[in-house]
Amino acid sequence: MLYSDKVMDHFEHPRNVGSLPGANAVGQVGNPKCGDIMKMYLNIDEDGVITDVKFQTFGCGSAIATSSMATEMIKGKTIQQAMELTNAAVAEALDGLPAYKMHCSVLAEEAIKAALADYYRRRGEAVPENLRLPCGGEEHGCCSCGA
Amino acid sequence: MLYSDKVMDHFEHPRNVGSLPGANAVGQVGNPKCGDIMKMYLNIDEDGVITDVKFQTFGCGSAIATSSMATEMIKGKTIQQAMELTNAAVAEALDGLPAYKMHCSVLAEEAIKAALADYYRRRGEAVPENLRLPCGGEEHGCCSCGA
Amino acid sequence: MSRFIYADHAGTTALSQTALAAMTPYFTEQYGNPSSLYRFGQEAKADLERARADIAACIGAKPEEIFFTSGGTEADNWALKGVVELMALKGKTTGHIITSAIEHHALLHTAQHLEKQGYAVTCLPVDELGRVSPADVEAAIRPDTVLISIMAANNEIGTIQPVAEIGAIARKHKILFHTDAVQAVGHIPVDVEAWNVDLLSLSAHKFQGPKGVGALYVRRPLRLPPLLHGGGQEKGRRSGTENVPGVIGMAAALKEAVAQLEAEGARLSALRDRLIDGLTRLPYTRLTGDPENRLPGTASFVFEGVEGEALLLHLDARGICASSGSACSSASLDPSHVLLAIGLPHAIAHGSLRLSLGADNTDADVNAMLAAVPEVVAYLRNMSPVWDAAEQKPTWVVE
Amino acid sequence: MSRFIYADHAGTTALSQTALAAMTPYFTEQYGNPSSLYRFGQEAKADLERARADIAACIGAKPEEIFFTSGGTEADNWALKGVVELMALKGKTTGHIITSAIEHHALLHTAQHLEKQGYAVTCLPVDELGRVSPADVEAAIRPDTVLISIMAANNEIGTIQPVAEIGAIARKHKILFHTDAVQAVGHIPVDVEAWNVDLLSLSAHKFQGPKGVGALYVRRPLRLPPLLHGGGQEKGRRSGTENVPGVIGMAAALKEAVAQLEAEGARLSALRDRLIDGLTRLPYTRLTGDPENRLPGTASFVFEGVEGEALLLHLDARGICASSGSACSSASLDPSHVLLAIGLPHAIAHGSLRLSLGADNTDADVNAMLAAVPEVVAYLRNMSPVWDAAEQKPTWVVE
Ligand SMILES: Cc1ncc(COP(=O)(O)O)c(C=O)c1O
Ligand SMILES: Cc1ncc(COP(=O)(O)O)c(C=O)c1O
Repeated sequence: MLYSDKVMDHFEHPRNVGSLPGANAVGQVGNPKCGDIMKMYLNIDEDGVITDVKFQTFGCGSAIATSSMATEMIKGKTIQQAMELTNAAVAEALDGLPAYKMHCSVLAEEAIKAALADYYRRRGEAVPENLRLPCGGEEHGCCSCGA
Repeated sequence: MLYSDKVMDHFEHPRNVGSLPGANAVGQVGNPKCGDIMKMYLNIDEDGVITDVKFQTFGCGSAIATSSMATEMIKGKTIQQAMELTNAAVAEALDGLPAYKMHCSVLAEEAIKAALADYYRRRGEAVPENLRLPCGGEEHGCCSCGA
Repeated sequence: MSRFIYADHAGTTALSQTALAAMTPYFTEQYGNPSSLYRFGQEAKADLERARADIAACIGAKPEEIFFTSGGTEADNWALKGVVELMALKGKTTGHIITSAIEHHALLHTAQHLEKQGYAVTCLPVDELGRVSPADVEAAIRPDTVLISIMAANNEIGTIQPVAEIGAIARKHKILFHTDAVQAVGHIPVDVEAWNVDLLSLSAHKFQGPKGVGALYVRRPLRLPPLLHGGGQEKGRRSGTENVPGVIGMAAALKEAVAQLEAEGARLSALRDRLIDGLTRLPYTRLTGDPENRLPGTASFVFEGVEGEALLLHLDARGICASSGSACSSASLDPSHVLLAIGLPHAIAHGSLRLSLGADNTDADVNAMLAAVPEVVAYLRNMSPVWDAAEQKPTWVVE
Repeated sequence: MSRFIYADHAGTTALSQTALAAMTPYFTEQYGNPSSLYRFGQEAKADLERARADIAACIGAKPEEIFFTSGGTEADNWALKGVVELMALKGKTTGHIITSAIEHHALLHTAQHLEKQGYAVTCLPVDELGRVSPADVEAAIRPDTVLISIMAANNEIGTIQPVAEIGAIARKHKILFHTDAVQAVGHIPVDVEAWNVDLLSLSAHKFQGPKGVGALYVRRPLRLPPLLHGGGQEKGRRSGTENVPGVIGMAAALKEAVAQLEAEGARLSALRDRLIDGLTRLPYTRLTGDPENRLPGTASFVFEGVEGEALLLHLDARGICASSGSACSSASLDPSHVLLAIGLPHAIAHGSLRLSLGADNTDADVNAMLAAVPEVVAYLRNMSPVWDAAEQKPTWVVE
């Protein structure tokens, strides 16, 4: 099969889909041109713990599955822990992705980072270096960087 | 099928096979290099009628079949009639031959002509012009002329 | 077949029972090599030639103009590379080929390969319905144009091209004309005379014949140099032990398809139009391809705010086999070159769906698809950050 | 099968029942396109990959080193043309290829085609048993040699070549090595590691697989440019909708052949040796090829004073299917290039016979052949003008 059972499970039954009206951290990455856009909504409490998370994704099966898995992996975690989530970890948690789909897991990692960057910005704090996206912005191009 | 039923009949049951010890006209054409050699033995009576004919052939299915058919076609005929036998007529009498096998029917025509030339030579007579073989001899090469 | 609805007949088809029955004896009984001398081989040869004649008759050709290949891809490759080599044999090592932007990759990638070797290639644009304009073809002709290659019908959007008009132009200018008729043969009437084609590709598995067998029609007396060298089969034009069962199966399938062409074409067109009618009612949804001149079985769409792969996978979960753009390119990241060529923005081109119908599809199948597709589209749109669920419209400004 | 004795297994074989049974579901049930996304297609893909792994295991290769083709001819063409293109991509537009005088036409005619395009080709001679000398191979290497291509076993005379030794030489000189193993695979042990080959051709119908399918082994990390361009199947190396039933049938047949290789090889060798022993007792008759290192099923002869086609047709009339030289060249006027290469004069080379045995042949078949062949040979010699019937010897002085 193209995708592992876990990918298919998260694709068919995505966890944490939707928007979070009161979110204090929102990030969107991707580009309609590339066919995938991911938006992450986080609620982060005073202790820096992610208490709630939702996502919206326009994209392929692995984009949806990685979004879903990533939300599960950061829910209840601290900012610090979420910051350290790598795309490889998301892909691994899904029992792997086809090589040419690995860029989607990058997108999930980046969507979280974009949301965390937003969190710092909203608070008027400096955005940590490791939250800077490779292509210098939220709307990075999948075709040039992601693949 | 590669060959017509008639070709197969003459190939499997060739008429007039063998040698004719008392023949007064013997001709051989072909070249072992080409994989076909035909030898015609004729008995020609005083009136110029071919009273008996035999052949020996080393060659493929159509070489054997055309030899056989050609002997049938000249038996009881006059020298004049035999001289006029064309390879096309032999092939036609066999219900045709594959294009790349037509050269074998040329060989049959030439074997008869070679035997008739021999007849004239044995009698010390001049060999008629139309009994001259294209390649100037009995042993013409199939590969260069026949095909 | 009750397990699921197969709506990817433009991708490949099941072998027809007729074709299977025709082929079966050639596997274990009539397995003789047609190039051998003994009767057992010559019988296979005779059957092969009968198949050749049957196939020729189905496209208005002479038997000696049909050369068997391993499929549409080989036929397309051979047509282009063969013409280029023919020219090279005449001393012309460069030249110009006219084709279209919406050809199958078997054609386009071959043309690109030739381009790298120094050939000039013009990829004509198409209009928003996917039509090549015969006037554009004529305007593109250069003194060194050696070949015009325009497909008969497109595999992604079903548009049927004005092949006969393009053929007439090619003939007028004495330029060879090839058409990739892989999607046309067995589905719409094909006539090499009426179309004025010199070369035509077909592939058996698109009309319920076996996979891995096809043919190239080569108008006499054109002598196309071989692409595959070897034992000299196919009159020296295409070497390799003949795939006798494959060819027999192809002929049986094609005869059957052509015999049923009119009735089945009408039946499929009606099903197709129900699909088109039903699905284009969805908001921000468009039909792709020509609404009039289109393949009977092919319904193709784009849904804004939906990504094609996700759509396919959800349809698959509901037992519907469909395709998004060309089957072959579904592993690629870029949206289909065909959808871009008809002027769709990338973002929208990503949301394509092709439902291609065939012999086994019924009214009930169409009903099921008319129920499933809108559900999945709505579901995906609702989880999309670029769709306004309340307003039922996309939030994006595309390109 | 009781109708006749089939002794042309080196020409082609019947599909084995195992292979047929393995293939059958893929025609009308599991007909999904492996390049499609839905489960039905992905299942076909998984089965295709299992077949690839099975085939790889049979020749000591890795699955990702196996690329499916339409047969041995395409594999041979691809190997040579692919290496030449690979070199061209590196800027080398000319070069040198070493091959042998007794290769199959799929190889030789491809080499000749490349020669016309400016490539240098050395056709190594063989000795009277049809063996290529590894020392000759080494001596022929030039600074611009890009490929050595020597067949594993000859299709006409059954001689098995010292492939491993030649492979070691190629490796030592860092030159790519291709072997046409079409007659070897499924018949003798084949191991791409032991043989040091970089490229290896095989064809399914030679080991009771289906016609029209084969494979090219390409050692990793060699990236051979494609011969057929298109939709990007086979990792972009060989486009065209995958012939799933064909590949499944090939894998099933090969697994079966390899499992039985030792036992069946011993059985066939014994039958073959009875044929050789019996027929070489005839006067002016010789075995062609190597008496030791030969394919288990192949017995090949020349009979002086007899022409091969006539011999075949008479055997056919007696229910024996045999071949004279290569099946493909039987419509040609020239005697086989292989028989000339082993030093036979034209006249004698015309009198060749190949009896190639397979699964269905029995002791009784051998008895029947041992009875029929001498009869036909005697009959034809007796009607020949170049045979002295009384003395039982040829009257000719050949060449
Ligand atoms: C228009 C068109 N041309 C060529 C091809 C290639 O045919 P095949 O995959 O049989 O080689 C296809 C289908 O894949 C097609 O739809
Ligand atoms: C040694 C050898 N190479 C190549 C081929 C070509 O294989 P195919 O006819 O399957 O293309 C054959 C058989 O015909 C062969 O015997």
